[in-house]
Amino acid sequence: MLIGLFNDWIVVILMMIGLYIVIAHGNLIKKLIGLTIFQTSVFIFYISMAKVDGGTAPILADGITQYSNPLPHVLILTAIVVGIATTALGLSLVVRIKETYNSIEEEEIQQQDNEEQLSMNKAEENA
Amino acid sequence: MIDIVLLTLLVVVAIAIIRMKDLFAVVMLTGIYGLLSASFFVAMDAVDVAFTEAAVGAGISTLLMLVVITMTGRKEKPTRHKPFSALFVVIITGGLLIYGTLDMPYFGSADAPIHNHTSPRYINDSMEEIGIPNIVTSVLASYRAFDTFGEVVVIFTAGIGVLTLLCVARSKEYEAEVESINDSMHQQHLVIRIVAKMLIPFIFLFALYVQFHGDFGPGGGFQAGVIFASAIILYAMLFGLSTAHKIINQTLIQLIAALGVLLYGSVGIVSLMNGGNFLDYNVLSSNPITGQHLGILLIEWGVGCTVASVIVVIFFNLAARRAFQQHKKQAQDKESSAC
Amino acid sequence: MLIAATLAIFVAMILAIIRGIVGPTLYDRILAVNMFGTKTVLLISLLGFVMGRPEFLDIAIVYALINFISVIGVLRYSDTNQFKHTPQDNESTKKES
Amino acid sequence: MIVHLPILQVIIPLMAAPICLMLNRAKLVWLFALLASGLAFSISILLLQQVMTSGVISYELGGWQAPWGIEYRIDKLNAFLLLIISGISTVVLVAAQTSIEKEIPKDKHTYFYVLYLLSLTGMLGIVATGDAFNIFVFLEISSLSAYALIAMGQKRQALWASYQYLIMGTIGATFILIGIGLMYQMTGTLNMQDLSQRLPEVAQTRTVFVSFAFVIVGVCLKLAMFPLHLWLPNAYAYAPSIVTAFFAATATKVAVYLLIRFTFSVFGLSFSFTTIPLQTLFMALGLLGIFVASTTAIYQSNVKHLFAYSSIAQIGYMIVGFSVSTVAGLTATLLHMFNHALMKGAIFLALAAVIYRVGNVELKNFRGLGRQMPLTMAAIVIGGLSLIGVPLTVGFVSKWYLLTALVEQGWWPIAVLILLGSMLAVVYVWRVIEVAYFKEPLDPSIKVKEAPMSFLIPIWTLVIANIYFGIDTRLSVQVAEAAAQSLFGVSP
Amino acid sequence: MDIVITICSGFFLLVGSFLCISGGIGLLRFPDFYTRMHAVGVTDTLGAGMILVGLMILSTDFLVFAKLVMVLLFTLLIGPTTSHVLAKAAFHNGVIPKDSNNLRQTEEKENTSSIL
Repeated sequence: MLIGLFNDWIVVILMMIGLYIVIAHGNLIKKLIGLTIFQTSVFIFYISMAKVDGGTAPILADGITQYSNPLPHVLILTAIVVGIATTALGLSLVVRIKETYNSIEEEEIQQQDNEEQLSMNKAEENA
Repeated sequence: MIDIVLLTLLVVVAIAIIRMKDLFAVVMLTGIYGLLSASFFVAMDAVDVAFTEAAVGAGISTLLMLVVITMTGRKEKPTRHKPFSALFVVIITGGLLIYGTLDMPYFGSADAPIHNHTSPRYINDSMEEIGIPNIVTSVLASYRAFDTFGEVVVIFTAGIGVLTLLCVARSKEYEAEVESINDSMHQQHLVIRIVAKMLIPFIFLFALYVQFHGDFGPGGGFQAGVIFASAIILYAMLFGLSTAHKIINQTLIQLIAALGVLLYGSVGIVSLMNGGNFLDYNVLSSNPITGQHLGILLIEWGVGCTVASVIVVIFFNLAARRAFQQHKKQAQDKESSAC
Repeated sequence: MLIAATLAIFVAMILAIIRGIVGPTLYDRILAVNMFGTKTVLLISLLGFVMGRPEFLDIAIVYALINFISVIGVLRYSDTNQFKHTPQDNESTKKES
Repeated sequence: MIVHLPILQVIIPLMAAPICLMLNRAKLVWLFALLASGLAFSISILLLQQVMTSGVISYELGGWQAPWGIEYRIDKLNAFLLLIISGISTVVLVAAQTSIEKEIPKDKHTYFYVLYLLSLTGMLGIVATGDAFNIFVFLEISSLSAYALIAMGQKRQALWASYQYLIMGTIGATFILIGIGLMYQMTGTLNMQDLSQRLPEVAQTRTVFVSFAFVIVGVCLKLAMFPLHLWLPNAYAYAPSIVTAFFAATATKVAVYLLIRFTFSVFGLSFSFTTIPLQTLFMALGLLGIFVASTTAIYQSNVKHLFAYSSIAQIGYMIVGFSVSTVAGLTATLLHMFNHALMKGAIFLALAAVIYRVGNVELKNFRGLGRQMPLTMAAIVIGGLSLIGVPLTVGFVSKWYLLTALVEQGWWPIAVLILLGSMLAVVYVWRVIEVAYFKEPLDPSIKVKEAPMSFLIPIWTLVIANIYFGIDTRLSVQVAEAAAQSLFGVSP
Repeated sequence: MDIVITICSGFFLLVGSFLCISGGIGLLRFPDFYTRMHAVGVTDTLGAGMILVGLMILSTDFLVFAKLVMVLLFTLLIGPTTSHVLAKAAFHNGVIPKDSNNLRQTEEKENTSSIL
């Protein structure tokens, strides 16, 4: 069991590291990097379930009978594209956030928003 | 054996990424992470995936993050609140997953359900039904062609999204200034410019090879698109953004991206017209195998066009935004010094 | 022999990772990543032979190219002020590592 | 061509998006997008008719048989959802051109329509497909375009809201991906019909249990169900108003659809509700959601925020109906999806009109609007009454069905709680009405004109539909009931 | 014939592996950036070249051979270029090479600190 599931456990650890970075870190770029790690480890999970002992890459050739499962590879090709698309969009959002808030730390942005809200409320009270 | 070593290295790198506060180092390590996972994919027989992950995970996304870091700053500030709640969520999720793995088929066992239900048909019959040796390509481009269409649309969406977020209206005066910055750049990097001049044609050739060889070996439209785009990015980095813009302007790339999606879709519509279902290549030609070949060739072109142009769009817009910011800063500095 | 070479590459990779983590300067990290990239190219080529299907060397070529492009990218975008190396910077990175 | 309707439903808006990008004339693009959306709407009507008369339609993409290729599978539930989404999209799009003129810079109008169409495509694709992985792909299309659309909002908070949504949405999607992977590992198939047949064999394994948990949590993140709702209010409040109207009326419905599809069709009733205490959990979360969100809504000073929280509360009602897990309960949920789309569509479009004329939707600026924009404010009032559940509006119909479903099961206390929740709705709707009708404007010299026709037509289309379906309930109830019955029929 | 091929490739692979490991150790142990670059330079060109040549000898297919030649050419072209560029960029941005003077100083410091 240890050998049979060892890969899966390590993959779970990797996923959790990614998720931890996303949730616990306040820096927006670090969050995106955490997201990338999270997604990449899901890819690793898919790919490792496609492996067959003694199989080779699913490209047909003479004299080979055992191939690994091609379907997860296809799914992950799609998922990688989705991943880069999300990262690119996230990065451009970060650039814009930096321009308007002049910060990429979650706490500072939240603080600025709160202050703005407060000052607005105050203005309302004065009126 | 190899996979266990690689996975352990991945964990080490990931933990280092958590600990680092210098974002630049983090991005470098992310690059290493991408390379490692790609090596892992090779060890797991997923050559197509490794191809893509190497180009995307280690190459393009690292590059994009780097450009962004130069705009946003390098240091991560320490968080003040204690991350216990995050730790709690992570431990619950992780525990649940570990619990779930207990009933999984063991790693590599050939009698697992996934190797016995749908995949035997792909492996055994794809040669007769599609007629190309790379099973991944035949599943990707024919059996599950609609997923791939979705993938193309995803990347197209991302391109449009980045455009809406970052697109800057250019003024003439600013353009001239950027050009002068670029010129000063050129003097510095003589060696790489010459080497890159030698390499770029090869990279284009290689991209074409990957595009057409995808039926027989690892590769295909997506990978070719990324390689093609990276050659253009290399050119833009060394010879200046405005020089690159002269050859490939924004409207043109947008047009190519849209055309790629349309090409893919119209293959499907043509097969509708010919009496088949959407994306049924059998009806594209009198001989089903020829039809499949034709269909796969066309949609791979569609994928390649869209991916290449969208990645170029993303990079160009990020880089242009950076140049724009620098320009604005300089203008401000000038103003303040004049005062 | 192939296995031995693979192992040697692994050792070199581990050493490069350590250098990448330890730093201390940014250029050390770039150097480590660059070396790691070359080692990956070699690893992929070797793995092809070890697993008995050496026809997938396209991946190795891509790695070599991508490696080059990312190093160029690093250098092209390290011309801003924040990438200037200062002694203080050196110490702070040392502390973190 | 009739056979190809299921794919044309998705492919028409999809292909229209790149063509729009090439047209690049804002007005032309708008007309073209409207045309594509309208076509999708008419196709969805045809599809619904076809499904109601002749049962499930299966369409094999690429001509490959189901578990090997991707299948589009339209049953009554899908057809119902397709109708809601494409209908609302078309109606909202009518007002889009006028509204974005004020809110989005001129050079980005084309991109706006392209993203809008892509978002529509994504939602239609999620609903129409019968393949689990295809859901993930289209989910990402709709989410990516949603992030970009939300970030187009005028205020800088829009960017921050969009970023938060991106993080939460991607975590949700990745969770769904993990869940699908685990399912695939245990069964070897991705087709949902096939999954539902092969899952019972392995239903007792821990892996399937975990895959269920991941899919549900992922969907609930997208759904903004109560404890996972934090991204929603800001995303809705700061997005361009047209986008808010479109998403508030459709996006959560799609997520509810996914929840129903996975629990009822894929995992099966017996697994979802007897093996796992999902029923109690969802009931509790749904009720909590209703109360917490409604109470928060009362304290909002921004009307968009107010109605965004109200949306979370309405999701609570849907979840409660869902967790009753009887035909009546599910009918109530489906009806409420339809009705909520009508009323929230109308309300947010009316708010878009207010933004067009006034500039923002702070509650204090609503003073006197009741007289200055009578038609727009009337629409908000009718929508609000519908939220409360006053007779003769659609809100009453779905609440009525929900209450009867609860009473049928003998769950009196919960029925009482639902009524109490509606009282909270009275409070927050009253706040808006009070300010708009019974307070004098702050600055009487500023004259606010009634909204232009391009707003009033779509708003009042929705309002009239709201009242029509509140009186003549046959059509909507018939479809919803048939869909609910078929869900219980296929999975004993 | 077979044995000659095996021995030849074995030799090249062995030398290559040795160079790779020694380069890795150099990367870790050398005192400053510029010396480390030397270590990497050795592995990136000669080490990689040796291993690739060893593989070329093993390869039976022409396409594989050609691809290996491509990889070799690329590494030989790219390795020195990146080294040059890196050194230049590092120098421009203020990484100071340790000369014998400050090398000795730091060593002394390290020694004293280790004694203490």
